[in-house]
Parts: sequence; structure tokens; C-alpha cells
Amino acid sequence: MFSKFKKLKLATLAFATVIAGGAVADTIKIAGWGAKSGPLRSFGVNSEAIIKAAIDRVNENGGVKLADGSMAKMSYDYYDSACNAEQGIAIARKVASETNALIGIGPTCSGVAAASFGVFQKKVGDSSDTGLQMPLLTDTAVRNGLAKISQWTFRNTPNEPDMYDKLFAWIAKTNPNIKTIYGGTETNQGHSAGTYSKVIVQAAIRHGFEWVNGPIDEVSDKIGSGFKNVLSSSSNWLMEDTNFSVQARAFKKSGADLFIVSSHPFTTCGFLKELSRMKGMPKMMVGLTSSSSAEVMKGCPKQAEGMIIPTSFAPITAAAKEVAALAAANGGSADLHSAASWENVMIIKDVIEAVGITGDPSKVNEERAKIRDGLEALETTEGLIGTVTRVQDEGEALKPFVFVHAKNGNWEVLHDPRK
Amino acid sequence: MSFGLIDILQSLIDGILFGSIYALIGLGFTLIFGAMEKLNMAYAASSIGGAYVGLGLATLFSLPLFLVFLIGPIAAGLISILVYLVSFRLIPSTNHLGSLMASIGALFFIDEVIIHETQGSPLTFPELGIFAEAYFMLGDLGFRGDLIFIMIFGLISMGVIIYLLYYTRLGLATRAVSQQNVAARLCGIPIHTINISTFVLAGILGGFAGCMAAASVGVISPLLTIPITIKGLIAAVIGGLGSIRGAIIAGLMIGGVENFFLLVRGVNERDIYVFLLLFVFLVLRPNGLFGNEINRD
Amino acid sequence: MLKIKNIGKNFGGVKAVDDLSFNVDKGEIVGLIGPNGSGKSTTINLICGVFPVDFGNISVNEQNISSLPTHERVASGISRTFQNIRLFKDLSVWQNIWVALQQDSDQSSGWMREWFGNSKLQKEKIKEILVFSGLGDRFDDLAGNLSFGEQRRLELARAIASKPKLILLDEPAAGMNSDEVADLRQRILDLKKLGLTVLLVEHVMELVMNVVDRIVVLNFGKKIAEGSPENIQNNKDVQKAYLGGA
Amino acid sequence: MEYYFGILQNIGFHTLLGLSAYLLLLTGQLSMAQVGFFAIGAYASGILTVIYGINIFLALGVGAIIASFFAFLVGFPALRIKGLMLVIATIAFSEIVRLYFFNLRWLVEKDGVEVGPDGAQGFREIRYFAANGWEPSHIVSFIWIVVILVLFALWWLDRVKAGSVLRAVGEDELAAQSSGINLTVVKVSAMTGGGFIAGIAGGLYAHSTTYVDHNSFTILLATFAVAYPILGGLKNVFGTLFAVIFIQGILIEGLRFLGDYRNLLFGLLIILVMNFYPKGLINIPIFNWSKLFKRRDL
Repeated sequence: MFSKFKKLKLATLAFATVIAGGAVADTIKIAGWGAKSGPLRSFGVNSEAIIKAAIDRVNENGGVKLADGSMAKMSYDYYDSACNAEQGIAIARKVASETNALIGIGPTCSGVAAASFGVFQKKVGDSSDTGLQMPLLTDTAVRNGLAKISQWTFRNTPNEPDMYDKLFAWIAKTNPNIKTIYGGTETNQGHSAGTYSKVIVQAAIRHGFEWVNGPIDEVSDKIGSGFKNVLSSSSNWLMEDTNFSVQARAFKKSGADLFIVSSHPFTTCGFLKELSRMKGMPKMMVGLTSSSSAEVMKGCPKQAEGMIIPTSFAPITAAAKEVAALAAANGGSADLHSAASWENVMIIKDVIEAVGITGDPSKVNEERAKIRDGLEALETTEGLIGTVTRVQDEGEALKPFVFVHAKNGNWEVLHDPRK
Repeated sequence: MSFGLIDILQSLIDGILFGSIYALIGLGFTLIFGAMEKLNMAYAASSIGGAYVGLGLATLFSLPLFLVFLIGPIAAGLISILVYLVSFRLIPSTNHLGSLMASIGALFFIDEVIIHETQGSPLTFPELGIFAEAYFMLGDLGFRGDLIFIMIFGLISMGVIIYLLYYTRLGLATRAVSQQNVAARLCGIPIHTINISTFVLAGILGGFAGCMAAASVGVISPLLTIPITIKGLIAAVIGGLGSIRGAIIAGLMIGGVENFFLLVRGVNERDIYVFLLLFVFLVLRPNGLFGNEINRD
Repeated sequence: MLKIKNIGKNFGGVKAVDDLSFNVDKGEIVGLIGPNGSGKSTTINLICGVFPVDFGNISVNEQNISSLPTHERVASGISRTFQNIRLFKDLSVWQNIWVALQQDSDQSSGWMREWFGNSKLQKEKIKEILVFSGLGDRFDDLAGNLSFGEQRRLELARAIASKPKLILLDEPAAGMNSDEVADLRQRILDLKKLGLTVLLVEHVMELVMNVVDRIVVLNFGKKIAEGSPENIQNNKDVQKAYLGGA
Repeated sequence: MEYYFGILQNIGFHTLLGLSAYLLLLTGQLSMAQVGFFAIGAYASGILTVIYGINIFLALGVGAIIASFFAFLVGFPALRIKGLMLVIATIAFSEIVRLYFFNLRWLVEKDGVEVGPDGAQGFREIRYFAANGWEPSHIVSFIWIVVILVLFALWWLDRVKAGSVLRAVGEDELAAQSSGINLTVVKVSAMTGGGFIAGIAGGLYAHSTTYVDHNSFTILLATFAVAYPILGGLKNVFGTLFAVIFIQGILIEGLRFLGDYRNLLFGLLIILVMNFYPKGLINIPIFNWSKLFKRRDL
């Protein structure tokens, strides 16, 4: 069934079929890294569990086809970057210079991604730039616009501007009684705050929702416009906060029809509990993509009931269901972040087969470059819940997504915008 | 955000109520400092650790959830003994840096064990039953039932500790140890027993505080440790290290100040003011609210 | 040269030193005695500037030093030893002296040279001081490894190194046996030979009576007597103070 | 090779950070403010190279001077407080600095892209090294030249009077004052010097990681900064270097094969070291090698 995944449109890879001479390896190595220590350990654990499952699957089906037509097994090493920039960079360097890994998957933290992408070469072939030259396909770090830092870095992460745009268009159409909005975010968390101020609120306003205290200055049709004013008109908290009384009261007082709660699970739950204690629940709630995870369902299923989140992963297809089961079997859980690493392994397999790799350790540098070119040539890939379009000048993906909402302790699909 | 007088009052009330948790943790720091003139940096971590153990055991053996609030403090007391043994017992008492570093090592260790066992993901924590449901209104002002409970608990603990320290033989011995270490030893007071009992007492108190903090949020996460450590330390210092009522009053004050600045200046600047408050205290009143003039070197 | 005029110090309502006045003349050895808690050590600490005086005046060579910080009083010619030895125990013997060593005023080598320059020049001077103090052979040892008597001598040597005019000795004979006390007596007389002025706070009467020129007696922070050793020995008030029952 | 260069870089700026804390520990001040100065150095020199396009050497120097200026200012109130209170006060300072950079947005358009510090979104693309064709070996050499210079300067300090005076203040402030030492000058100079070293370290850090945000400068890093000299011992400057190699080289990178258990071991090893070597791993003055072969006195 996995042959279906191969829908590559390789436009300009004439050289790909040229088989270089030399030894052919029997294993193809890739590397993964992410936070496996510190408070964000679950990211790394989930990501590794799924990489393991995906590689096991590839090998069960015979492995990956090399340039000479022989089959090689895939193997991986997973490293702990501890959500720490120095460690992330050290690992990127280690993988690039000390191992034969052809490509990396990671890191899981946006902050580490922002730092370590900077040590990669900015433009391919720029000999004056001494940055690392190894392709990287990120699964988890979602923060806006990271992949364009280097031409060697690619992401297979959800495209939040598109997701929230569609979400609010749909809400506007199906819920004409929802008119006013209000919200808040974790300001010291790059992803939550950036997505909230540059994406979510702006999408809502674009689709005719009214900020409850009147219009926000400088917010226009353009994504990211006037986002400072968005943040200062909202009621925010910090990632490690425990007391949400002032914020929840401001939410309640705003009396908006729809609340936007853009935060990761820990504060999402803390905040929702305070809000429900104050009996300030609105008619509708929209959350951050990262909160559509198991943690929220473990932490506050009752309070999150009804919260709508767009996500690029939900067990709606047979493949997605299977990945979710495999992840659980390997001690992790599949969510929109970690599930991407399954797709990444499959993309890597397809690219390797398309560009023709020998796996010869002595040619690791040129083969890495080949894989990078192969990645850049991708226009679409087959994802777990549908076809993924690649925006290659930025190295980003446009992933299919669905809207889920919390219902009876589970994330249930509310609407599939493709239908 | 626009706000009026009611909002300010309300934010102060919420903050002061929430400050009970800082007060309890500050109280623990101060108790240990009072006995040994040392900071146990792992204190808040062992408190949260106790709450985790309570939650873990209760889940594992499907115990009634209220037992979490019993097992948690006991576990925190035991963790405190361990911390005492590895960070204070064997390191020469004159080596303050050594104990400080070792207790920081213990802080890392406890935190990483929690993260390792839970994958770092937040877990639901049982709330304080009827107290959590209760929400009193006084005019336009609201009061959270569970936080009032925690505050009353904090005041009672303060009373109990003052009683223990000033009206019992154990307290006499503890004070003797803290004031004249050598002389106390010569009088036959078993110093290590006294120190361990202080650690256990502080640990149990911290375990309660940890459980209460988690219960008041409804979620427990390893992210709780560092903020509570810092705010608890600030409470202990502003109160005057070694002063019991100082720690309680300063804890409540920090809660209030924090929430007030959250309301008027926003969350990004909130903590700057808390640290400035501490800075001002340290420079203008280095001995804190109720600290006496002993050498804190 | 040292003039103390009506000084006083309260600690939480207790008058540790109360309206005390006395003088020490150049080249003199003056003993400051009194029962325990009579304010002797406080007086020393007030002269050195460990605490500020609550009222009154302290002057050295007509210069009022009452409000100067400790290190500036050292510069104006006062140095001291401590009742319970306070050496830099993790530094070597010669470094202990080095820390206190004042530059000769005629030597204009500049502060960079003094603080960051090579130690060779200064080592000779330090050696001289150590030999004078009978510690010549302990030059490189850690101060903490010296015997008790040697530590006392090193402290005295450190006090000399800052080129004082007046040395305050705070119970230097405490814990010494009679041989060591005899040695100490000789060393104090040597200081006098060097032209230094000494204020000696001491309990060991054997030392005080045999070395000082004049004695000041304190009780409850007040001066109760002043005079030559013989006079003091026969003074009724002093006997009363020491035997209890004021 | 690049990997080892990378680790050497990490060891390099962590050593500098540890040395800046070492200098203050000599005077008996346990300062958690070093990470604040480190952050100031990082942001200041990053802003200079990225926004103003200034040469790296000049930027590092100016960044270090700005950091040392703040250290100078912190030195005065720090005089009044000692010991554990100073620990808390300097934590407050570092946190205020961190929160300042958390709130700092200073974006300038360059070549059509906005560059500069962007609050919680961090300060990206401080790519002076890579953009100017520095090979990893060049970067490592540069960092280590700085490290060796600072190591040498601090080693030299123990051979001149200033070093003895610092240690004297650290051992006994009253005795030092009574020996004619001006405590204010000594402590404020140590703070300023420590700020300068931490400022350089911060600049090197920002340029070798290419990205900083406020989360890079937490209490955790401040703890590391003081942990190095304490673990290494204050007897000589190489203890700090040794401790950095021990922590950054062995504990963090060398134990990767332990996988999930690596971080558990980290806290545990600190505890063990403090219990078995309470005065630090290297507890001998470097100028007295004969002590190496004598029994260690605990």
C-alpha cells in the first residue's frame, strides 16, 4: 500500500539516473534529534517513537532502493537536543561531520530550529559561506517562516496562516451568531505568541469577526500587520504561569462570542480551568494547533470541551489511524507534530529512490547535496491525511488539515475543509 | 486593557490569595535557613516531587484522590531527608558553596526524574473538592474557595511552627542549634537529628504547598518548579531569612504585587517589578521585613 | 599622637563605651585593661573604624579620623591585630604580608606596577619583615599551616607591613604559655625601638605590667583609672572592678 | 571534525563565563549576575554586527565594555549585601536583564528582510562568522585565543599583588580592610572585570550560535556559570576549565550514549562531586605542583 506514497514530480533531475560507480552500502542512515530532556521531553519521545515505527515499516517492506537497484535497510540515530540551542547546534554539527547520515529530521523546538538553521549554509553553492551542508527536514518546529533561513533546511510542518484562514472562513459561514472575538497567548513562547498575533487574530478579523473592544490599530489584510497592537490589546500569560485570575477575568468581562486561547497544553488547561471556575465560558473557543494533543485531553477534557483547533493530523484515514497505533506501541503518541516525522521518513525514502543514492560513505557530501536537490524538486508529497503541497522557495509545506474539536475527552473531527 | 478600582482590588485579592503558595514555599526556605543558615535550593523541587509521588501512587493503586494530599506531603518529607543526606549531611558545615551547589544538583536531579517519568507532559491533578467549587462573591469582588483554604492553611502552619519553635523542647533545641552551633553540640543536642526534623517538617509543609499549587491550577507540570523556587526564595528574603511571619507576609505581598502589575503593566513586564521590589528591599533593607541583624555571610 | 575625646558607642541600648577619653603619645606603649565586657575590644574597633562612633572624636596626629573608613585609617597610620587570629589562611605567609604591604612614598613606580607587576622587588621587603618577626623560614608555607604562636607573629608582621605609626594589639598573649609571652614581650619592645607607638589590650598582667609605660583601665565602658603600672596596681577602684562588686 | 570544533566552541565560551564567575568568587562574591552580563554582551555585539554591520572584533569589544559598565553599576549595591543575599539579588538582576531583552524589539530592514532582536521571537541570523567566510577552524581558534588570553590574565593575577588582595578579601573582609585594602575598589573592580569577561563570552556565544533569545539566558545558565568554578575549585584558574570540560564535554556530549538517562546523571554527578570533593575537583594551587603528590586535605 505504501507505493501509493510515491507521487513525486521530479522536474529537473536528469543527473539522478546517472549511477556513480563505487561501493554500495547496505544501510542508509538518517539522523533525528529533538528534546528528550527538560519539560518539552514529550516532543522528542513522540517524534522518535514515530521515526522508529516508520523506519521499521520501510525495512519490513524490503527497505529503500539504491541507485544500482539493490535494496538497503534504513537505520536512524536519535539525539537529545534538550530544547537548548547550543546542544541542537552541537548535534547538527555532529551529524553533519561525524556520521554518514544523509539527512536529518529535527529539531523539535522552534527556538533550537531558529538557532541551528543559522549554522547551515544560507545559499547552496555559495563557497564564501561556511555553514553546514546537510539537508534537514523538520517535523515539529512550527514557528513562522523558519525554513527560509537556509536553503538546506526544509520543513514538513503545518502552514498555520492557511489553516486559520480556512477555519475562520468556515466559522463565519456556519456560525452567523458568532460576531465578536477576544483572546490571549503565552507571550514568552515564540510559536504561541507569533501564531496568535500574526496569524490567528488577523485571520479572524479578515473574515469579519470584530475584536471586542473595537478595531485594533494597523491590522490590515496583510498577514502580520500591526501584530504588536494585537498583543497589547489581548490578555496574555507566560508559558510557566499558574495564576490566571486577571486574564480569565478580562476574558469573561470582554463578553466576546469567541475566545482565542493560543497556548501549549499546560497553560491552556490552567487557563481554561480558571475561566470555567469564573463561569466565563464563551459560545465558542479556538485553540492553537499545538494544543490539539493528548496532553489537553489528559489535563482538562471537561473544560476544553468544544474547543476548535485546526490540525494537520487526525486519525481520519486508515494510514493515520495506523500511525497513531504504531506510535502508541513505541511509547509515544501521534499528534500534528510527531506524525509529520512518519511522513518525513517516507518522503526521504522516496527522494532517495528518485535521485539515486549509493550510500557510499566516501560520497556522503555529494549525496547529501543530491538529496537536498531532490527535496527542493518536490512539488507534492503524500501525507497521512492527504496530499501535501510544497512551497519550495521557502522550503515549507502546505499540509492538508481538518478542524477538530474536543468532545467527550477526545479530539473529534468537526469538519474537513477539503470536502 | 482598561481597568477600574474594582479590577485593581480584585487583582490584589486574587494575587494575595495565590501568594499563599509562595508564602508556604518561602516558609520552608526560611525554616531550613533558620536551622542551618543554608539555602536548600532543591526545596521547591522536592515539594513538587512529593505532589507527583502522591499523584502517581494514587493513580497506580487507584486510591481515593483525597489521599494524594496525604501521600504527597509525606513523600515530600522523605525526599527532603534524602536531599539533606546528599546535600548537607556529609558536606562540611562551613562549606556553604558546597551545600548550595549540591542542593542545586538535587534540584536538577528531582526535576529530571519527574520529566523522565512523565515525559514532561502536564498531568491532571485532583482539585480540592468542595473548596475548588466554592467561589464567594462579596459585592463585585470574587474570592476563590480553594485559595482561601490554602491561605488559612498557611496561617495555621505558621501558628503551628511558631508554637513548635518557641514553646517546645524541640524548638528550643532547634533555636539553640541555629544560634550557637558549637555550644549546642557541647550541650549534647543531637544536631543531625534536629536538622533532619527541620527538613522533614519543612518537607511536609512543602509537600502540602506543592499539592495545593497543583490543585489550584488543576494541572501539575515540571514547569512549576523554577517559578515557585524563585518566588519562594524572594518571599523568604523579603520576609527576612529566618523569619517565619516574614515569609508568610512577604509571600502574600509578592502575590499581590505580581497580580497588580500584571493588571496595570501586562504580563511581559510583571516580573520585572517583582524583581525590582526584591532589589529595593535588598539594598535599602538587607535584613528583610523582620530579619534580625545576624551575619548572613 | 592618638587622641580619644569623649567617644561613645551603644549597642541596642547597652553602652559599650561611654564618654571615654585618653591619649597615647608618640613612642609610648599604653596598656588598655579592664574586666571582661568592659569595652576594651569595642574601643579598639572604634579606633580602627570597624564601627562608627556614636559621638566623640578620634584623631591621629591632629587629623580627625572619626569618620574615615577602616582602610583609610590604615593609610593614616593605624594598624592592628585581632583577638582571635584573622589571617588569610589559604594564602602563603609571604602573600599575607604582601596584601598589607604599603608602597614607600618615595618610590613612584605607579599603581599598575604595584598591583600587576612582578613580585621580585617586593619579595625582598617582605623577607625583611618576616625575618624581623622570626618567620624567615616559613616564607612559602600556607598561613593556615603555621603553629598558633607563629600565626600570632605573622599577624603582628602583617600589622607592621602597612607601615603604621600606631599599632593596636588586641589580646596578643591570649592562649600563650609563659615562654611565648616572654618572646612576645620582647617583640613589643622591639616595636618601640623602631619608634612605633603601641596600644595594648591585654588580660595577661605578667605581660602588661612588664612592658607598658602607662595603663588605662576601663569598666562598663568608662575609664576608671589611668597611670603608671605601679599606681594602677595599688588603685582601689581597679581592685574593686577586678574583684567584682563595683 | 566540525563536531569537535563545535564542542570546543561551547567549551570556550562556557569557560569564559565560568572564569567571570571565578573572578568574583575569589573576592567571596557568589554572583548569579554573570548571565545578565553575558546576555548584555550577546545582544550588544549582535546588534552591532547585524544592524550596524560593524567588524566583529570591535563589536565584541564594545559589547564587553557595555557589559562591564553594567557590572560596575551592579557592583555598588552588591557591596552592601553578602553571601546568600547576594545570590538572590544577582538572580534578580539577571532576571531583569532577561525580561528586558524579552521585551526588546529593535527591527531594522536590511536587504529587504527585517533583522534585529524581536522580543520573544528571538534575535536571528547573527551570521557574521559564516557570512564572512570564517571556517569553523577559524572560529574555534579565535574563541580559544580569547579564552587563553583570559586564562593567562587570571593565572597571572595569582602571581601579582592584585590576586593576593582579591583572595584576601574573599577570605576575610575585616582583616583585609584592616590591612589597608579598600573593599569598594576591590569588589567593584572584580565585578567590572567579571562583567567584561562575561560580555566577551556572550558576544562569542551569540555569533557562534547565530541566534539568541531570552530563554538562552535563564537562571540555569547562571547556575552553570558559578558551578564551573565551584566544581573546579578556586585554588587555580584551571579548575574552572577542567570543570567546563567535565560538564560540557563529558556530561553533556560524552554521555550521549546513555540516551534517556544522560540528564538524570547530570544532577547526580554534581551531588557526588560536591560530596567527595567539597572544595572542588582541583584543590591545589597551580604554582605548587609538589602538593599533587601529597594527601589531599579535606
